[in-house]
Amino acid sequence: MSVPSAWYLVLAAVLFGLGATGLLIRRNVLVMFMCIELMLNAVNLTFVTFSRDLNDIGGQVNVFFVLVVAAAEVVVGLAIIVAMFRRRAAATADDIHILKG
Amino acid sequence: MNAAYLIPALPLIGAIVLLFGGRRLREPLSGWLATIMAVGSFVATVIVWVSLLGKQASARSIDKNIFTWVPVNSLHVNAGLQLDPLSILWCLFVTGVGSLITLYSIGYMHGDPSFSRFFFLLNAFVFSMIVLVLADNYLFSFFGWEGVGFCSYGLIGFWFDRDTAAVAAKKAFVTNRVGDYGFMIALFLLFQHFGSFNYRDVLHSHLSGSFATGLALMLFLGAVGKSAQIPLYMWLPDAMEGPTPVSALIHAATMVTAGVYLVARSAPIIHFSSAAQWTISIIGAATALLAATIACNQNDIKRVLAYSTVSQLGYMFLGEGSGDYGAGIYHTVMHAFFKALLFLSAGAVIHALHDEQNMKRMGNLRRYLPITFPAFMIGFLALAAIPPFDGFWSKDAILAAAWHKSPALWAVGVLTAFLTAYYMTRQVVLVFFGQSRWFDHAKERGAAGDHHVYEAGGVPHEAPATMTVPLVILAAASVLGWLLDAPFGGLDFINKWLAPLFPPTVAPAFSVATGTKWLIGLVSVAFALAGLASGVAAWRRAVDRPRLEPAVLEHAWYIDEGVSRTVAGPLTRMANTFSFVIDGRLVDGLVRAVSGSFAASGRQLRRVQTGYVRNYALGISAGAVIILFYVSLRAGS
Amino acid sequence: MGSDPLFANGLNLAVWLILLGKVLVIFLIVLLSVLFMVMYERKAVAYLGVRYGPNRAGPKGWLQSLADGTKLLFKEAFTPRNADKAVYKAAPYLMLVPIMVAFSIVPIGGRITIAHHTTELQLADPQWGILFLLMTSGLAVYGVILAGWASGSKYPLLGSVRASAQMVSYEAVLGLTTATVVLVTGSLSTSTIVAAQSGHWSFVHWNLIHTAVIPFILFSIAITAEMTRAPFDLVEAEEELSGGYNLEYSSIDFAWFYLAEYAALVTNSAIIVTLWFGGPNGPTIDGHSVGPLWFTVKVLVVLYIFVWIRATLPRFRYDQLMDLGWKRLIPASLIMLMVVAGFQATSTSGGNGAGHWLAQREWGLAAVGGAFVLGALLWRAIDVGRQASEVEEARESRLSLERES
Amino acid sequence: MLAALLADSSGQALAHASAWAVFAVGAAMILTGALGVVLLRNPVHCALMLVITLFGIALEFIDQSADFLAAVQIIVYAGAVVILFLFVIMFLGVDRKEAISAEPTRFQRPLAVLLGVVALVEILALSRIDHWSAGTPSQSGALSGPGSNVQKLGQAIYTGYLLPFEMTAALLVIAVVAAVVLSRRHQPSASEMSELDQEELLSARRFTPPDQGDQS
Repeated sequence: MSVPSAWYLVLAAVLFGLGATGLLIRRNVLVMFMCIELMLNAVNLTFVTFSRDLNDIGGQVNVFFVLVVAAAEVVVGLAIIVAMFRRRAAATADDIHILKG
Repeated sequence: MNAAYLIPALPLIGAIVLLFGGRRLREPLSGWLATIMAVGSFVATVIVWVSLLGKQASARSIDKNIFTWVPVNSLHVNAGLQLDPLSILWCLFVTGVGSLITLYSIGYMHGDPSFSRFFFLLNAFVFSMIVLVLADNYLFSFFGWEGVGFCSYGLIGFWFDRDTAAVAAKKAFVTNRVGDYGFMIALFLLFQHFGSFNYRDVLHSHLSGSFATGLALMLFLGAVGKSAQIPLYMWLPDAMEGPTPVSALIHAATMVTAGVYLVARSAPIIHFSSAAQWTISIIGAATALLAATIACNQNDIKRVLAYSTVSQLGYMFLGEGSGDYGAGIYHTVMHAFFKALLFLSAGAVIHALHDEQNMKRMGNLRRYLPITFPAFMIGFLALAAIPPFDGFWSKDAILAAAWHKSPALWAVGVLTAFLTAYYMTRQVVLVFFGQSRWFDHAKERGAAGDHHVYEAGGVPHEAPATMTVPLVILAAASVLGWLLDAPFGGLDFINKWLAPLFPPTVAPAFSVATGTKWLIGLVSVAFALAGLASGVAAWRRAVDRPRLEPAVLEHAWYIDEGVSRTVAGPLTRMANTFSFVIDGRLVDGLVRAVSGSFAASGRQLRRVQTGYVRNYALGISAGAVIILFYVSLRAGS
Repeated sequence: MGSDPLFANGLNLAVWLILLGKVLVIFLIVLLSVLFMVMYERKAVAYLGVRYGPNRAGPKGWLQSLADGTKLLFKEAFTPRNADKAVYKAAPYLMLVPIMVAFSIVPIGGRITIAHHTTELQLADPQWGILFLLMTSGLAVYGVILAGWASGSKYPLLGSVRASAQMVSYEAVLGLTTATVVLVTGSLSTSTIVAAQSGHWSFVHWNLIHTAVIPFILFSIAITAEMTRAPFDLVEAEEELSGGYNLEYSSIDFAWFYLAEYAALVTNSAIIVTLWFGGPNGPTIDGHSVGPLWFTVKVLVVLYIFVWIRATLPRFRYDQLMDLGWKRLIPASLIMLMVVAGFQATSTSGGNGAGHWLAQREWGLAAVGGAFVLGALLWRAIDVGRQASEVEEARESRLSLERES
Repeated sequence: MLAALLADSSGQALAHASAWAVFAVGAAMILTGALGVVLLRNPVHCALMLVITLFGIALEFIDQSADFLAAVQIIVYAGAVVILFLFVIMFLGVDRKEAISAEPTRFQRPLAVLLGVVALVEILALSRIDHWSAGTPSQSGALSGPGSNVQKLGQAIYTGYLLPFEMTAALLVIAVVAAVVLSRRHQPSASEMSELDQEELLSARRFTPPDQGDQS
């Protein structure tokens, strides 16, 4: 009837890999954030897939919580970026390397 | 018999109240509180003593357990009291003399800003001493022992803003520590051998000779420290930096007798070892002679008394080492009376002269101090062993025992008796007779201090009643105290009283022929009178007699300096070696090597910390990849 | 997929074809209703302003909008040089699509049978239908924000930020008031919501009554702001703020925005009808259920009210708009959500059970709602009076100052 | 073929095909979007590509009968999170293109790609080893069975997961407060002003016509 869960899992893995790679490659803080969202979504997809596979609502509940946490994270993250911008007009993560040892 | 609990409890309560509420109680009140507590403790002791008197001689030992202090596996150490003739006897004069001195202090410490602290320490001291004496085991006794040490430290350094006082306190403390190590090692030995500290268990077993020797010597080392015997006597003269009542209380009557008590208490151990007995008596005799020679040339009124204390303590150990514990204890009690009297009188003199302690700046005080002078005279006669005052009788008993042990020891004792009479005469003559020298010196010293009193035409004044009343009481005791153990008429109360503790198995009875006794007595009286006469002859007219005051004696045979040089010097060098070579090069080098390696590796690793978030993320994901790899390896197998 | 009997036998090609047909029908309905609506509004506004309105093209001018559309179509499609081409072109569609799609959850009423397949007059009836509404209203922001940004010009950008901020602000109110409906009917599905409002004396069972009117008012305000219609149309307040996010658009691209605006009006009216006015429910005529008729009538009434509001009320200032959204509407809708939830929890089911009359939902909510409205009126009255007196005092003090100097 | 499909009354084949079709479309959207996010240089384009991915995810959710989550996914992610991203991008004016060529650390990019690939391979290998899923079924309520997905999800959240649910509520409030605090400009309160400032302010107020001064 429906697509085997392996396909979803592979898809999610690829998405996760892309997100991780993007996080490491991109310099724009906002885009890095987006890449994190990609990774979160990949995890969400696996949650839903396992939820179906194991016939367990818990997986979907977890996705719900991930959504909430992601929203909170974005709100705070973006506020930090805005606050950062007040000090220096730069959006790349590399511009804030003054914390190095 | 529940009054027994009150003996330590009252001074403890007093100490606690004074510790926390002392500031609020202020001047006279805290002194009176301490006095009341001490007197209450004395009364309780008397009650216990009377009740003990009413019992059979063999039943005069009661145990009171307060609580189990150290309940460890098979070891149970109680905080318990043992009320037996020895401990009650000690308690009697500790609390009795202690009460008098506390009372005296109210007058003496008048106006001191730390008035309450002084009385806190006094009460705490009395409490510690009572614990030391009444404890039913060595460990609890050691607790009191250390408490006494602590209070002594606090009292000697009571005026800690004076350099000399602080140094003296430190010296006393450190010297006492050396002795305490002996005590502690003795404790370890006891625990290892008996598994118990209780007097009941320890004192009634048979010991092999060498173990007994070791144990006894270690205990004696503790006693040497506390009772200022050779080689640990140096702290006692310095301890005169404390207020005079402290000198009287601690360094004459009570604390220094703790060693005497410990040796007497441990008599059943010591009697297994004749080597230990010989050691004790020889050290006692040597200390007595040495201290007496030093005392001959001291100018500080209190230092003379301090050295005489050391000397008299030597007598006590001579008596105990010779096997006549009764004589030693008899002398301890008598000494408590007359030495406290002497110190308190000296305190009154110092008080009258506004803290002048140099005898060469005194003189002719008999006219101004109508109570102190006769009191001091009584103390002097007692110490100089002129019959019929206290000192003669007890010293005679000791000399008899020493004769029995060895005529050489007796000879030392007699020589010491001569010297004692000599230096005490010198002191009395310098202080109370001759010209008034205090006036000139007060002018010499100028406006510093409160010597303007003399310039205004004032004269030395007698102390207040709180100070003179104890003097009178102690003077009476010094005159009549010898009746406690007089060798005739069946008055030998102390001997009988202590008989259950020193059965013939422990202290074999010996008898000196009556004729010999008479001879010994006459010889010692002759020597004492000779000393007295020579003292008068030498010091009646002159104040300074350089030939009689060689520097070597004034500097106490240079022993202090010698010790400093030989012990402290090498020790300092060793410490320096440790500090600069071992610690500085080796230990610090190791530490620096470790820290340097971290710093170096940190300098290298710091490059990893680029500050670029993405670099860190790279590291994190690399870690994740490695972990995943490991997990898949494990899952695959 | 819901209760549509179409899927009773699973999916096959015929079903697919029917679905395709329904999609087309909905599309057409929306497009045609826009054509109608543009004229409806122009004429209504004109009559309200005692004018004639368009009256040339076609009979009584009813083809005017078609003519306008045709004219727009043939204008030059202008693209600014700084524009982000792809996004610039895509933005109008991003605006239009969500609104069109939103209509698919609206139940028009009744069911028809085509080739042995019976189906509801509703394109899709998912269990979470109402969420679809929130979804599409959330997505509509994209069109606005991207149109402004992609134009590569400052004024559209400012306009788009202004508009999107407004839309995002009012979405919360929309969600909260929708939640009261969901609370009362116990379902997210639009068809269930409609079914729950049916019964004898139909309008008593409308959610309008069940939720004590106030959530409806809040919802209407919110959705008006969401559509950036008057009196919240400062997104493209030409008179004051020099155009909106679609300033640089022309020709067909602009037409799509125009289309989207009116499509939104129609769709949202339909949704209001569905949520609050019982959808196609209504008296039967001659024993036949005539859902689509009642539905159309109700939608027309709601549309007229929108036009009426536009013709009557003055435009809000931006800070007033934000104040209203964040400080008034969101707290009010939260309170109403709790009130309704409280009544839902305490009242006996359906409102016709025993117990205290206040515990019956209708009466209780009516009392609460009435008190709420009265309180708001009183508050406003006090406010107005205070402001008036302040102005008076200020003038007096100024006068006295002048007199002194 | 058409006829065959029309004749298939049970519709199994078509349902199967449509499920696959939805999956394929979703997967294509996801991958396109993800690649777009990673590779496109304009942040706004990245955000739009992220939206495409999110829609793809929502499609996959629907394909697996997680209807509610699909809706929430769109509402929360597409409707709020990405809008927020766009907002910030536009507010801050950071929509210029990123200079990808400038890289401060040398091995960052190849290493990143390598790590991504290796991680992907490992995840797949690991999944393969455990035959894609391992675990005990139905810990917190069955997914199948009567009742809608929304109902079951609500049941689970408000019973077994009540505490985490409330904690997320608290988390959201904290996040909102944090965001407000972080992004607020500091405005000196009266107590922080110097007397001169206050004087200035007062005099400024005095000369403002009162009926135009306070209108908010």
